[in-house]
Amino acid sequence: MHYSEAGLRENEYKALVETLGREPNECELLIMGVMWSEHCSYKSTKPLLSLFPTEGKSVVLGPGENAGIVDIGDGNGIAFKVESHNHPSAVAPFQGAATGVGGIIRDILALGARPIASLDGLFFGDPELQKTKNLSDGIVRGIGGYGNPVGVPTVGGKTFYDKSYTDNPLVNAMCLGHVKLDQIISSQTALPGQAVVLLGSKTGRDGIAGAAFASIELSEDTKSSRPNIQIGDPFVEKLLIEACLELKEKGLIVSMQDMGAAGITSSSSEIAAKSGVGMIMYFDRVPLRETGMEPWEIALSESQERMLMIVEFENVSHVMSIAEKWDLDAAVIGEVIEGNDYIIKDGETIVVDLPATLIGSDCPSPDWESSVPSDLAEKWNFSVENIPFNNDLTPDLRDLISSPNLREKKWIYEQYDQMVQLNTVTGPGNNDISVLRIKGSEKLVGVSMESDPWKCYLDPYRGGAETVARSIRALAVAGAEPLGMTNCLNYPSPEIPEQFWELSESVKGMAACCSELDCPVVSGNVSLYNETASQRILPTPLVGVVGLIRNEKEMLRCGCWKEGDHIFYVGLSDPSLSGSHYQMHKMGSPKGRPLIFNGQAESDFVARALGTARKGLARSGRAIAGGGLASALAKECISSGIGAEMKLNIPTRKDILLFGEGGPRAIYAVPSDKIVEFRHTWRGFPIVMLAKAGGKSLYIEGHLNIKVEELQKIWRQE
Amino acid sequence: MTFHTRILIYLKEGVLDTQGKTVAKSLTDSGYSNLRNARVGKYIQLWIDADSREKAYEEADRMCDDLLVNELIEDYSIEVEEQ
Amino acid sequence: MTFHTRILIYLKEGVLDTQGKTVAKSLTDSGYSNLRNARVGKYIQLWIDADSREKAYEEADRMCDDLLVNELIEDYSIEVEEQ
Amino acid sequence: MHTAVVIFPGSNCDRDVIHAVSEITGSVVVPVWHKDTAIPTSTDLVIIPGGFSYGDYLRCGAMAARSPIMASVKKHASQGKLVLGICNGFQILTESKLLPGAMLANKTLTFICKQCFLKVEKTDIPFTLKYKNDQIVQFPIAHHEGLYFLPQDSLREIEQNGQVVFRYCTSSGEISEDGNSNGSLNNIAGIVNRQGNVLGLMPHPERASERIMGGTDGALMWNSIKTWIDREGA
Ligand SMILES: Nc1ncnc2c1ncn2[C@@H]1O[C@H](COP(=O)(O)OP(=O)(O)O)[C@@H](O)[C@H]1O
Ligand SMILES: [Mg+2]
Repeated sequence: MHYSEAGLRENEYKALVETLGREPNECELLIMGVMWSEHCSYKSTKPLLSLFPTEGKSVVLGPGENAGIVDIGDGNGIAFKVESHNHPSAVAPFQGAATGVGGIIRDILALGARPIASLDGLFFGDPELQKTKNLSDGIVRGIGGYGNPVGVPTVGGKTFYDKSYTDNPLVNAMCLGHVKLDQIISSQTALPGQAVVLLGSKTGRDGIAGAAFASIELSEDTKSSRPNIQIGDPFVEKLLIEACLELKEKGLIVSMQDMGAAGITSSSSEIAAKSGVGMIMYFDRVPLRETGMEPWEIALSESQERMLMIVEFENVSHVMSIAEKWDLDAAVIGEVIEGNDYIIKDGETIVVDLPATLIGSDCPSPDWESSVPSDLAEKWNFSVENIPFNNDLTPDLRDLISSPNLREKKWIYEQYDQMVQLNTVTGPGNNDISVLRIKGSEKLVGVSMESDPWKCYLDPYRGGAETVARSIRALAVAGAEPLGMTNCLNYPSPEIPEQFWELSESVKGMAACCSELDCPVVSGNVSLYNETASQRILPTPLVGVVGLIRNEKEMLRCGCWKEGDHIFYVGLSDPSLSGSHYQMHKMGSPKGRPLIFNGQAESDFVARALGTARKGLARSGRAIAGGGLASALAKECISSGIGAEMKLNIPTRKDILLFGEGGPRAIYAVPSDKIVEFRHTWRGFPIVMLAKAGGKSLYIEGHLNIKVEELQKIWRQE
Repeated sequence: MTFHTRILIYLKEGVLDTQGKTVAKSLTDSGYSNLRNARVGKYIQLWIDADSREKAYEEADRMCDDLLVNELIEDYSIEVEEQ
Repeated sequence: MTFHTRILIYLKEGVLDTQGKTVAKSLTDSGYSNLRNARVGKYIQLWIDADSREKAYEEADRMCDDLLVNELIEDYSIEVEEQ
Repeated sequence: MHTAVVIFPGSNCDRDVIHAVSEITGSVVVPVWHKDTAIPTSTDLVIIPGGFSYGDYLRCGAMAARSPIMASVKKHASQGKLVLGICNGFQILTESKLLPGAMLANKTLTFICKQCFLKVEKTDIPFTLKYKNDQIVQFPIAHHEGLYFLPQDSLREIEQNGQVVFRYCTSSGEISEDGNSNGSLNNIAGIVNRQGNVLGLMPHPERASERIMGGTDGALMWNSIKTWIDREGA
C-alpha cells in the first residue's frame, strides 16, 4: 500500500519512517493515516490555537482534556465543549447530526461529568432551495432524535442561513456537564498494571476512516465516495451515561476517554501518551458485531456509544457486574505497561508496535502559506451612499424580522426536549442566552452561542473579535459573569493562502477579545475543508461562552417590559452597516469593514452591565446584535406585548443607527424608581432615554410605525 | 388499473439495527430462546394507477429512489399485484 | 433448522395513518400523480430455530401476539421460508 | 406517603419526578429498577416516569409493558392503590392494558416540546382533588407519539364513564383543534381507569412544579395525592 492511499503526505511518511527506524506495516500505515489526519491531529491549527489565552481564575481544566471545566463555586464544576459534525451531516443529515450530539455528550461524560444541556449551532444554505429544506429538516430531526431519548435537554443554539452553506451545512454540537470538582476523571492517570476496559456497544464496521473523511473536500457526487455511515443508538448512550456515572460514584474508574474519531486506537493511545505509559491491546478480545473484521478495521472503527476506561484489575469483576446491570457489553481488551510502546496483538501476532507518543502527536505541522486576499480592497470598498436612504424604514424592519435568520426558530427548538432534567430556567425562544440552575446551589449558569460569518468574511480579525464580544455582552446583560469559552473553527481548506490568512486573522481577533475580557478558552474543535469544487463556506468561527449568575435575584431577563418603564439605549451611536443583516437585505452581499474592536469599551460595558443586573436596576435588558437596535426593540415588543413611541434625536443616519451592528450596545427597560441609580451606573458611558414603554405600536417618529401585533405575527410566521 | 405495490425496506448488511437488536433481546429475555436474530424495517404499501404491472413496478422503484429509501443505509424490494 | 420469518405489520382500517398520508402527499407533490394511496407499516424479519416450518410460524405468531403487534391498532401477516 | 418510581432502561424523567415529588410533598420517593422483582410493600403510589424506555423502539412503551416488574405494578393497581404514568409512563400503561387506548405519532409527525393548556375535567379522584372543576392549567408536553387513539365505540364508552381527566385546550379553555398540538382524539391528554386509581397523561406535571421552572400547576397534583393518602391512611 502506498502512503498516500492511507492519507499521508510525503513529509509525514518520511517523518514516520525516521521515528520508527523502519517502514511501517500496512496496519500501522492505516492507523497513522487516520491519526495524522487534520481531524485527529490538528496539525494545521496547533500553532494558531496556542494564541488563545487558556488560564484564568475559574479554569479548572483547559484544552488538552476531553473538555474544559470551570469552577462555579460550592465545589461544582461545569464541563463544556463544542464539536463539529459537518461532513457526516452533509451526507446523511439525520444520522450525521445525531451522532454529533452523541459524540460531544461522551466527551463531557469522559470527565466524570453528568451531561446536563446541549446547544446546537446550525448553518444552512439558501433557504429557498428544496435541498436546504431537506438537509435542515433531517439535521434538526437528527439532533432531537438523539438528544431527546438520551435525556439531555437542548436548551438553545444558533441558526444562520447563507448560500455558502448550501453544499456544506454546518452542525456544531455543544454540551455542558456538571461535575463535583473533587470527582473529575482524567485521561492522564493510567498506571502500568491496570486493565483497559471497553464499555458499551459492540464494534462493527461503522464509519471506518470517518475521521479522514472529515478532512477531505466533499466531492460533487457524494454517493460515489460514500463512507460507512455511523448509526447512533441514543438508547445505549443513555445506559452508557448511567453506567459510567455509577462506576465513577463507586470509585472504580482510574482514567477514561470517549471513543470518537478513530475509535479504539485514538482513545487508547491518547490515554497512554498523556499518562506516559505504554499499552498492549488484545484485539481478539474486542466484542464484535460483525464477523471477519481485520485488525485495522477494529482499530479504526467508529462504532458509537463506546467508552474506554482504565481500571484496577482487582475491580474488573465489579465493573463487569455494573455493565451487566445496564445491559452493556464490556471486556478487558488490554493492559497498561511501562514504557512508550503501543502494541496491538491479534491472537499471538503483533500487528502494531508504535511509540504511543508518536500516534497522537508528533505529526509534522504543514506550515501553510498565508497571504492577504487580493480582493480585500474591493471587499472594503463600501460607502453608506451605496445604500440609498429612505425615511420610512418600516418595510425594512418587516423584512428583517421575518427573514429566516432573524425570525422565530420555533420550528427547530420545539422538536427538542428543552426541559428534561428540570434545570432549564431560560430555554430557547426570544432570548440570547440560556440559563440553567444547579440543584442544591443558588448559582445559575448562563450560556450563549454566537457566530457572525458575514463580518468574519469582510474582516476576519474584527469579525472574530465581534463574535466573542457579542457572546459575552449577552451574558453580561443577563447578569452572567463570563468564566470561559469554547469554540468551533469552521473553515474551508487551509491550503489556499488567502483562506489560511482568514483563519489566522479570525483566531487572532477572537484571542484578542478573550484576553481583553478575561475569558479564557478551555476547549474547542476545528473543522477544515468545508468546501466543494464550486463552493466554500464563509469563515465561520462559532463560540460558546459559559457565565455565572450568582443567584436568581441577580439575573436579568429580557422581553418583559411593563407599561411605563423607561427604555434606555446604552452605547455609541455609530454602528456599522458592513456585514449587517440590513446590508445583506439591501445589497445581497456583505461589503465594507465592520466596526473596529474596542477592548476598553467592551470591558467597560461588561462591568456596567453586570452591575445593572446584580443591583436589579432594570426589568428587562437585551444586548444589541443581529438586526441592530430596531430588531432588538422589535424583539422586546414582541415578547412584552407592549409598544413604545419615540423620537430619535441622534444625528446618525437613521438606518445606520437602527440597523447597524457591532460594538457594545444594549437596551434596557427601567422602572421609574430605579432610574437614578441606573443612570448612575452608566455615567460616563453613552446613554439615551428613548421612550416610555406603552401603546400598541413600535413607533419612531418619521421612520417606523408598526403594530406590535403585526411584529408578533410576522416574526412567528403565523 | 390500480396496482397494489408492497415495498419492503430494510437496513443494509453491516448497518447497526438499533431496533432489531433491542427487540431481539426483549424477546429472548421473555423466553423465546430459539430466536436467532431480528431486524426491523419498513413496510410501505402503495396503490398506483398504471397500464401494466411493469409500469407500476417502475413507478414504485422511482419513488423508492426519490423519497422512500435512504440508499446510504437501506435496501429494498418491491412486489406488485393487481387489485 | 433456522427459518427466516417475515412479518408485515400494518395499521387497521380506520386507524389514522398520518405517516402514510404524508408520504402520499409528498409523492404526489413531487409529480407522482398516479399514486392513489400509501400506507406505512413495519417489516420485521425474525430468524427462528425450529423443527418445522409450522413450528416456526407458530413461534412467530406468538411473538406477534406477545409483543410485536398491538392488536388494538395493527394487523399482521407472516411468511416463513427455510434458510 | 410512600412513592416508588419504576426505572426502565431508557427512562429519563425518573430523576425529575423524584425531585418534584419529594420537593413538593417532603415525602420519601424511592427508585425501583426494572430488574427488581417487587415494589416495596409499603408503597402507596407507583409512578412510571417519562422517557424512552427501550429506546421507544418497535412501539413506545411496548417492551417495558412486558417486563417482569409490570406484574407487580398490576398487582399494586388491582389492590386499589395508586399508579400514575406520565408521558412514556402513560404509553406503558396503555401497552400493558392498565388503561385503554393506544398512542399514535403526533399529527405533525415531529417531536413536540412546548407548554400546553389543559382543562381538568375530573376532580373526584386522588390525583386531582385539589384542582377546581374545569380549571385551566399549564403543563409542558415532550413527545413524538402522543396522539391518543381509541376505536369509536370504546371512545364513547370512556367518555360516558367520565374517564377523561385532562383535555388539551386553548389558553381560554376552548376544546378545539387549536390547542390540540398532537391531534389526540377528543383532545384527550390524560385518562383514568374506571376504578379511579390508575391515571395516565402525556403532559409533564413534574415540569410544572416549581416557580423557577416556569409554573406550579403541576405541584397541585402531588399535593392532591398526598392529601388523599394522608386521609386514607388515617
Ligand atoms: N439550532 C437551534 N437550536 C436551539 N435553539 C435555537 C437554535 N437556533 C436558535 N435557537 C434559539 O432561538 C433564539 C434566537 O436564535 P438566534 O439564531 O441567535 O437568532 P437571533 O439572531 O435572532 O438572535 C435563541 O433563544 C436560541 O437559543
Ligand atoms: Mg441570538
